[in-house]
Parts: sequence; structure tokens; C-alpha cells
Amino acid sequence: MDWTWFHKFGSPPHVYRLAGVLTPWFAWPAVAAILAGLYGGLVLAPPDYQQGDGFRIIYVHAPSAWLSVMIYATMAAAAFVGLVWRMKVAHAVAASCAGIGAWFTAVSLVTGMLWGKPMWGTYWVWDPRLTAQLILLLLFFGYMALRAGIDDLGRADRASAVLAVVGLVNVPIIRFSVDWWNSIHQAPSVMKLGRPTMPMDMLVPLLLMLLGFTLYFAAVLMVRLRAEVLRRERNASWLKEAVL
Amino acid sequence: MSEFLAMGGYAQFLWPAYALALLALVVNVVVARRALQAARAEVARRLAMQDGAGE
Amino acid sequence: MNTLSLSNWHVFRGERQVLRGVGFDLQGGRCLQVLGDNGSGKTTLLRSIAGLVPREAGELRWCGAVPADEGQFHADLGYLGHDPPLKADLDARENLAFALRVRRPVVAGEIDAALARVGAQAYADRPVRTLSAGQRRRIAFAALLCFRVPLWLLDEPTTNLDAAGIALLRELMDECLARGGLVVTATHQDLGLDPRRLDRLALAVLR
Amino acid sequence: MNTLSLSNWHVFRGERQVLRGVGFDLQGGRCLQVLGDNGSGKTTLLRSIAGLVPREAGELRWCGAVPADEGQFHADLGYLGHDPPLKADLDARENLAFALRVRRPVVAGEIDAALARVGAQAYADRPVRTLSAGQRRRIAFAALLCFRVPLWLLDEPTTNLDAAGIALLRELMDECLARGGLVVTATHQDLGLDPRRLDRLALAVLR
Amino acid sequence: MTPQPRTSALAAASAVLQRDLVLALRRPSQLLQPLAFFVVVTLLFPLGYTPELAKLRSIAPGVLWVGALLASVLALDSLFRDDAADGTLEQFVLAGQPLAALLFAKTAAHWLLTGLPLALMAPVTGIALGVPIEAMPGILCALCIGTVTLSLIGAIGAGLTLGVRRGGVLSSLLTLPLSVPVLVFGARATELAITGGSPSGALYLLAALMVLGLTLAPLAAAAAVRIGLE
Amino acid sequence: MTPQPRTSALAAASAVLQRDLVLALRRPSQLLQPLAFFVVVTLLFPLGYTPELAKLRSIAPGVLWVGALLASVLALDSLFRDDAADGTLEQFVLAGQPLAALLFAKTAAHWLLTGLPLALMAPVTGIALGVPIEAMPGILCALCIGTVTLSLIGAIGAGLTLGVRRGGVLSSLLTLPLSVPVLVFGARATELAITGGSPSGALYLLAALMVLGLTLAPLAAAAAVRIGLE
Ligand code: HEM
Ligand SMILES: Nc1ncnc2c1ncn2[C@@H]1O[C@H](COP(=O)(O)OP(=O)(O)OP(=O)(O)O)[C@@H](O)[C@H]1O
Ligand SMILES: Nc1ncnc2c1ncn2[C@@H]1O[C@H](COP(=O)(O)OP(=O)(O)OP(=O)(O)O)[C@@H](O)[C@H]1O
Ligand SMILES: [Mg+2]
Ligand SMILES: [Mg+2]
Repeated sequence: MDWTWFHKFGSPPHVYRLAGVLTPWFAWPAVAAILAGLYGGLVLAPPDYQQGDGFRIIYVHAPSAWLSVMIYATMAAAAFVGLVWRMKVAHAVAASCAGIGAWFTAVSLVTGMLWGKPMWGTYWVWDPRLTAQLILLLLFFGYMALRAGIDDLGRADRASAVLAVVGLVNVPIIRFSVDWWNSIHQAPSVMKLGRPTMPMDMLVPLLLMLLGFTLYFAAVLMVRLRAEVLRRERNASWLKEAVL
Repeated sequence: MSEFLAMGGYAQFLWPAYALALLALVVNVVVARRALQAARAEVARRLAMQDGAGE
Repeated sequence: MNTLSLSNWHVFRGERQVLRGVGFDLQGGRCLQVLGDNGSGKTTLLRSIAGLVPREAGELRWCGAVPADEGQFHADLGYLGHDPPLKADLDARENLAFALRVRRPVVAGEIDAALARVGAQAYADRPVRTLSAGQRRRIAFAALLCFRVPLWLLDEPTTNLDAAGIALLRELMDECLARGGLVVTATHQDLGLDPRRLDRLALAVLR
Repeated sequence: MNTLSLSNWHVFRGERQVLRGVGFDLQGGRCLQVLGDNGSGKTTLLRSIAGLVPREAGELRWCGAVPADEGQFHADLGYLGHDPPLKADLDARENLAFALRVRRPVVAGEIDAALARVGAQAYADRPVRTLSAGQRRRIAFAALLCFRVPLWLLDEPTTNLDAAGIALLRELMDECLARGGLVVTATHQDLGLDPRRLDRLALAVLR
Repeated sequence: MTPQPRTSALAAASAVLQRDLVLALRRPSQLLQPLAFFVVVTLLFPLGYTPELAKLRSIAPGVLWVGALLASVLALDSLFRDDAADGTLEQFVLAGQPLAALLFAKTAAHWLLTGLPLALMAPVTGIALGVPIEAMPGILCALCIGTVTLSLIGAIGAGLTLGVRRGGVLSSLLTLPLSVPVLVFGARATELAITGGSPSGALYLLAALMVLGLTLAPLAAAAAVRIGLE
Repeated sequence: MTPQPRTSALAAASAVLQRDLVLALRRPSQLLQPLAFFVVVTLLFPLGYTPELAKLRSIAPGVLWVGALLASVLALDSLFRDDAADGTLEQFVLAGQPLAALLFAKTAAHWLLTGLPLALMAPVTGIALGVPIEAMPGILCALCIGTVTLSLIGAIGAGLTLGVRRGGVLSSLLTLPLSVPVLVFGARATELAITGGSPSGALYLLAALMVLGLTLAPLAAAAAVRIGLE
């Protein structure tokens, strides 16, 4: 097996350049998909027969919820790679993820709450899914707080990587336990959209938004990654070309 | 148009949700670009310092 | 024979490079005195040899080979930093017993022998909290003796010691060297060791 | 003129008598070097003068009188113990500023002047956590300078200092004495002070 | 060697207060920590008990006050420890200033960094536990007053723990029982606020405890610290 | 200089365990604090809630578990701190023994000194909350198993926050969310035990969590401590 690609991937100059090249390829499709999804979701899609126009919150809520989970997985995977193979670039990826992840977790929570008020009559219920999402936000906060608490970048990288990996093992367990927790009490059972399948003109915008948000994350990640890589390179010769 | 904005009575929930999502999208882009610019400036400063010291 | 050699050693603390391309070869029976101004990286060097501070680059050879198992290398070294690693609530004997038992089984009498060697019998059964700074140092030396390791890393070992204490330290180091051991020590004070057994490594503050 | 005199000083640590009937008279402009083996009570003496350890008996006179107000005596003394009293998360400048402001208003520029005096400008704005042991010591001396107190109590001040640092310490002490100040110091190392300005007090381990 | 102009005790105390705040706020993320901490503690109760808001409401007083107690115990443990370990506390004793004033400043900083954020967070945690909005002013008030007393009691305990031998057992046996009245009156005030009663009686008692604490605790803490430092 | 006979990791770990127990017994205050905290927390709820045992019984699982969780978080704060401050932890790293084993021994000592007493205390607090005697075995079992996992998770948090100021709050912030599964299953088992159901399903899940913790947590804690010591 040829491992050169792996080393190449781990080399900061290469990653810096690659991320720079990739950014527009993620960014523009993301813009297109999000705009199309918005138009489809807000204008073309018909009102829901139960929820009227209120259901349109789904087009921001579901993508951000999906993104939050995806970002955590990305972060933890990168942290694991960084920890095991001592790859600085992987730590840089993990560090870049946390902030974005916390934002989108918060967005999914707040949009969910805004949706919950008209649907359930209250902003907050202790539903398993909501609770799990709140815990995810706390995990992101914990990760960021730990990072901010340690001055030395290398130490911060590795300490927070341990936390992310532990969280990776635990997140599914938390999810499962929280589901189980509420299954024993009477469930609020309002979380369903009330219909097995979604009509195409509702579904397509949602898929477009999911795609758009994912690409958007990739684009922002690339930019942040470049910044992180620069921050981590102390006195490498390639920096001169890179900055100019 | 105003009908569209009213969103069938859900405007007070729907638009804040969209506004927040938009805010998140914009803020993350801005933060990322700022970070990149700052990192570049820092590298440039260090390189200038090294050059200065090397002479 | 025991040998320790470092080559091309680079260590960073935070963003700051502290050691750049340091290296040395030390034979058994010899002492390496690390010299340098305050902040030149003596502590950093000792800690990075022990593996307490990660190095950016560099190779360490112990008895001619890169230690395959870090644990085995650790089992061969005794590190004494700026502060004596003692539990304030335990007395000297207990401190030594626990420190030793983590490494190997205790042989009857050896702890008392070591305490006697450093002249600490008189206060061996008082909680370390109630000892003076120099008395604590002596107990830390007793622990080091008990370890019976071939490689000593001593960071400013003369701190807090009176004249008799420094003479004792010199004797202990001499004995260690005579047994074929190696000592790497950072100290600003001259220890009065036999110059034929002494190597010197000078560090400078970088940048 | 500032004078410090102790008479019939008895101090216990726990059940143990450490100082028995110690006394001295120290004139302004003179340095008292407290000598004694490890455990003879040097630290205890300095701390009990400062009032950090209570005494069983004994009288202290400062400028000829028993200080009516302990606070006023404290305001006149600077104590430097085994470890430099610095906050690891603050940088040198902040450490000095806060230490000073607890005592008196800060005058513009004095902190930087003191840091320059001890040669610590280069690392004055790094968190103390990232400094080496000797660098921390220097910052502690800068704080002492800033206090501008007539009485210095220095417990093993040479610890961790390189040769330049010890020379600096000697100069600082000389200046303090020249200003009419008093220094009481416990040290095992000879400081090279002018012997005409030096008094000596030898302590022995009791019992 | 001219005699030094000494600052007033007030100026010295404010320097200490400022120093502690600077130390704590050095990293902005620390501002968020108490917030996240109370959210976590509040989260535990629905998970351990029931998700029904109607039932949660009835334990809300307990939840809020347990959170307050825990936060102050957790943070107080280290109130003087760091300063004692690095010698700063010694320098306080030697500063020529009333030690009680300096320690009071430290306690005040502690309250500003834990007690106050906790009280300010109460509306949020309250809503999550189904507490009606009208109850908030009373709850906020009770928490503000109560946490001051908790901090003060904790300061005595933290001082006593410095000299382990002497104060060891005492400190925990002393501080927790001392804080029980605060918890009882605090929970009572909170409960009354939630159920629509008038919490003012309980609030007066809380305030009385606080005044008692303000007058006695700094002196006791100073005595404890002096002993602990020996 | 003959090569030294190294002890097995087991013997080394048992030395560490013994040392920690000896140390703790020299400082009884550290033993009492979590226990006292637990008792105060569990007794606080009847005060604010209701004196009716029937109603109290329904909140007992939540109260017991939240109390246990918070008490163990409180005690974990200091798990590695003292050893790190006096250099003992460094000597552990340099002992030539697997660090995970030594840290596991420390965690075990911690559990023996807080988790176990807490579990043994539960019958007393349980009775105060109106829990029937028959439920006690199940509750005791659940608390014993659950607190082991809590200690293990806490060890990771304590290791990660070694070099961090005000680490106590941060480490609780890191560990509490991770402890949610223990809380959920523990409270569930307790509830079943109280209502007369069979808690074994929940107990199995708790045990599974414990096994997972036993295998992974010492490794993670060792990695964390190594990083924290640098
Ligand atoms: C604070 C409140 C809420 C939170 C934290 C929340 C959280 C989540 C999460 C975590 C997901 C899963 C995303 C994924 O796994 O990919 C999700 C998806 C979704 N949520 Fe919410 N939600 C909230 C409120 C609501 C409300 C009120 C509704 C509608 C009545 C709703 C409808 C949906 C739908 C339709 C999806 C996408 C379909 C699916 O993945 O099953 N959510 N939300
Ligand atoms: N954690 C850290 N972060 C950044 N820089 C550090 C850190 N620790 C030490 N340094 C810096 O590294 C350099 C070497 O420190 P080190 O403690 O090794 O010096 P030293 O030679 O032992 O000095 P001394 O004689 O004062 O003990 C110093 O300039 C110090 O400021
Ligand atoms: N808290 C205490 N309880 C009981 N005895 C104590 C206590 N502290 C110190 N001692 C004893 O008092 C004596 C004097 O201690 P002190 O620290 O003053 O010595 P020292 O002269 O400073 O020694 P060194 O040169 O080692 O610093 C010692 O014998 C010590 O064991
Ligand atoms: Mg050093
Ligand atoms: Mg001394």
C-alpha cells in the first residue's frame, strides 16, 4: 500500500494550498443550493395540511440539526487521527470544527424552540431529542472551554482531542439513554410530522438545503483550516510563498 | 408580498428562525475570513521580523 | 556499559523554541553538567530527556539503542526536579516506601539505610509537612538512592542544601558514577566533582 | 535611623522548640546573615520576625519601639520566602502592579524601572507560568524593589539564580543598605557583601 | 528611605477585587462557564426525575438552591488555595492592610463570578423547569441574597481548610450546617414565589443572615487564614 | 548497577491504592465533605417540596442520583490536583509502569472513599425520602455500579483540567454531560426498585456502562494526565 498520499495529506503546505483551491468549489455550489432550497421551501412548497406555513421552519431547522451532528462526528474523527498519528493538520481540522458546530447546534435548538411554540404551545419540553441536542451543545461548549483554558496550542490540541474522542464514544450512548429515559414516561409524541411521506415539492427543497448546508460547512471549514494551519506553523519556509 | 411575509400567521416564529439561520451562516463566514486574515498578518509580521533579524 | 546520547534535539515550550539542535554523548561513570543562564533551557532539557516535555525532533539512545519501551527507560532513570516529590502528610519512611513500591518490591532495611545515608534518621518519622526545605531535599535524595537506577537527572540539586548537604550530594554522585552510573545535572554552583569525570554542556538563551 | 532588635526570642513549631532565646541588634545600613545547618530554624526566624509564625516569647523593636500597630511594621518590611509569590496566570507587570496596589498607589513608570533593574524586560509581558525558575526569582526581586521598604527579609535568595543573578542580588542588597535599609537573609552561599556591613547570626539545630 | 504612603484599606481591597476579576476573566470563555454549569445542573433533574413541567415546577426551589450550593462549594474550595500555594496570601498578611478587608474582597470577587451569574441565570433555568415568569423577581432576589451568605460562609471554610490539621474536619462540618439555614429560607422564599405567596418574610430572614455573615465572616476568615498559613 | 526487578503493574497499582487510602484517612475532612454534601442535598428536597412521604417517594430516585452525581463531581475535582502539585504524578509517569494502571488505582481509591460511602449512605437518606426497605438492595446495587462509572468518567475530566485554572468548574462541565447515561439508567433502576418492579434490566445497562468505562477511562485518563503535566 502506498502511504505517500497520507503523508502528503498531513503536510501543512499541501493542505493549505489544497484548502485554498477547494474553497470556491464548495462555496459556490453551497450558495446555489441554499438559494434554490430557500426559494423552493418558502415559495414553491405548498403549506402543510396540518401546520400551514409554520412547517417551513424545517428548511432551516433540519439542515442545522443535521449539520450539528455531522460536525461533531467530523471533529471527533479528526481529533482521533490527530491523537493517534500525531498529525497536526488533523488537530487543526478538529479545532476549526468546534465553533461552527456550536453555532449550528444552537441554531437547531432555537429554531426548534421557535417551531415548538406554535406546534406544542410551549418553547421547551423535555423531549429526548431536544435534550440530546442540548447535551450536544454542552459538549461543544465543554470542548471549546477546555481549549480556551489551555495556553499551549499543542497541549490544547491533544487534551481537547481526548475529550472529543471520549465524547464520540459517549454521544451514541447519551442518545440511546435519553431516548430510553423518556420512553418510560409518557412521551410528548408531538415530534412526528404526522405523515409518513413528504410530497416531492416539500422534500426536494429540504434535500437542497441539506446539501447546501453541508457544502457551506465544507467551505467554511476550509477557510478556518487555512487559518489554523498558518497559526500552527512556526517558522516553516513555505510560509513566505503562502502569505504572498 | 405581505401575504408572503405573514406566512399564514406564523411570521413571528418563522422569520426569526430564518434570521437566526442566516445570521449563523454569515457570522461563520465572517469569523473564518477574519481568522485567516489575522493569521496571514501574523505570519507576515513574523517573516518581516525574521528578515530584519537576519540582516 | 550504560551510555546516553542525544542528537539533534529540538524542543518548544508553547510557541517558543527553547532547545535547538542540542546533542551529547555521555558514557557510564561520567557526569554531564548542563550550564547556562536563567532561562536557557536546562530544566527543559532534563524534562524532555525524561519524556515529561515532548520534543519536536531528536533522537535519544540509551545503552546504544532507541528505547523500544518508554517504561523500561523510565525504570532506569531517576528525575529530581525543582521541588522534592513528597507527600506532605506522610512521613519520610512512608514516602519512600510508596515511591519505591510503585517501581519494585521493597527489600527489608533498605529504606532505613538510605535515610541514614543522607542523615535523615532524626526526622524520618515526622510528616514531611513539618520539615525544613533542606530536610525535604535530603529525603528526596534518599528516594533516589533507593531507586538504584543507573541514570540520574538532577535539576539544581544543591537548592536549599547547607554545606554538609552539598558535600553529601557530591559523595552520592561520586558513588553513582563509580558504580558506572550517569548523572545529568543542571546547576549554577560548582559541585567540586572530579574534573576527569565531568562533561560540560553549555546552553544559551535562544533569540 | 532604622534599627531592628530582637531579644529572647522563643519559637515553637508544633511541639518542637526551634528557636531558644535568640536575639540580635541590627543597625540601619547593615545586613544580618543568618547561618545554620538545614533545619536549624533560619526560615522559622525570618517568618516569626514577619509575624507569619507566632512566637512563644520574645520582644521585637523596630526603630527603637515595639510596633504598636502590626500593620505599620508590615508596611515597612518586604519578605521573600522559598517560592516567589507570583500569580502564574498574570504577567510580570500585572503581578507587580497588583502586589504594589495592595500596599500603596502606583507611580507611573516605577514598575518598568524595577523590571529593567533586574533585567526582566524581555519577558515582562509573558504569563509567569511560562517563565523559568530563575526568571521568576528576578521578578520577585523587582516586586521587592518596588515596595521601597527599609527592611528586607530574604530566605535563601540565591536559589535558582545564575552567576549574573547573584551579582545582581548583591548589588540590590548593597543599594538597599546604602539607602540605610536593613537586610536579614538566610543563605548557605556566600554573597560577597562588604564584610564591614555584615553581621552574622549562627543558629544550631536544637536537641 | 522615606516612609511610604499607605493606601486605604478600601483601595487595597479594590485592588484585590480587581486582580481576582482579571484573573478569572483572562479568558472570555470563563464568563460562559457558570452559565453552562447551571444549565448542566438543571438538566440533571428532568433526566433523573421526570420531564413533566408541572411536576418539575414543584422541585424547582430545590434544584435552584442545590445548584447554588454546589457552585459555591465547588468554586470556594479553591478560593484561597491558589493564593496560599503561590505565596500571595502571605503577601496579603504582610501588606500592612487589614487582612479581613482583603479577604472580603476575594469573597466578593468570588460572588460576582459565581453567585451573581447563578442568580441571573435563574430565569432561564426557571423557565426550563416550568416556573411562572411572575415568580422570577422573588427568586432572583432570594438567590442574590442567599448566595452572598453562601460565599461568606464558604470563605470561612476555605480559610479553615488551609491549615489542614486543625481545620480539616471542622471546615466541612462547619460550613455545610451553617449553610443549611440559607438553603431552608432560600428554598422557602422560592417556593412561595412560585406558588404565588409573598416571599418577603423568608427574604427578610435571608437578608438577616446575610448581614450577620457580612459582619462576622471576614473576621473569622482572616483568623482562619492566619492560623492556616503558619 | 544490576537491572532492577520491576514489580508488576498490579503490585504497583495496589501500592498506589494503599497510599491514597492512607492519605485520605489522615485527612478525614476529605472523606466527610462529599458525604455531607450528599446528605444536605438529599435532605434539602423534602424541605422545599413537601413533607408527604408518598410524594417524596416519587422524587427519591432523581434526588438520590443527582445527589450522587454532584457529590462525586465535587470530590473528583481534587483527584489528581494534589499529586500534580507536589510532583508525585510526575513520578508516576516516570515509574516505568503503565500510567493507566496507576491512575486506575487512584480512581479506585476515590471510589472507595466517596462512591461506596455514598451508596452505603443511601438507605439512610432513602428512608428520609420514604423509600420502602425492600427497595434498598436494588438501590444500593445501582448506586454502587453507577458511582464506579461516575468516578471513571470524572477521572478523565480531572486529568484533562490538570493545568487549567478554576479547573473544578470546567471539569464538572466536561463530565456532567458525559454522565447523563449513568443518571438515566440509575434513576430508572431506582425507580423500578421503589415501585416494586424488577430493576435488573436497568442494572445490566449500568453494568455495561461500567465495563465500558473500566476498559476505556483509564487509558483516556492516562493520556489526559500526560498532556496535563507537560
Ligand atoms: C428545541 C427544539 C428542537 C430541537 C432541539 C430539535 C432537534 C432536532 C434534531 C437533533 C433533529 C435531527 C437531525 C438529524 O439527526 O439529522 C431534528 C430534525 C427534525 N426536527 Fe427537530 N428539534 C426541535 C423541535 C422541532 C419541532 C417543534 C418540530 C416540528 C414539529 C421538529 C421537526 C423536525 C423535523 C421534521 C426534522 C427532520 C426530519 C428528521 O430528521 O427526522 N423539530 N430536530
Ligand atoms: N510553558 C512555557 N511556555 C513558554 N515558554 C516557556 C515555558 N516554560 C519555560 N519557557 C521558557 O523556556 C526557557 C527555558 O526555560 P527553563 O525552565 O528550561 O530554563 P532553565 O535553564 O531551567 O532556567 P533556570 O536557571 O531559571 O531554572 C525560558 O526562557 C522560559 O521562559
Ligand atoms: N510545621 C512544623 N511542625 C513541626 N516542626 C517544624 C515545622 N516546620 C519546621 N519544623 C522544624 O523546625 C526546624 C526549623 O525549620 P526551618 O524551616 O526554620 O529550618 P531552616 O533553617 O530554614 O532549614 P533549611 O536550611 O533546610 O531551609 C526544623 O527542624 C523543622 O523540622
Ligand atoms: Mg530550571
Ligand atoms: Mg529554610
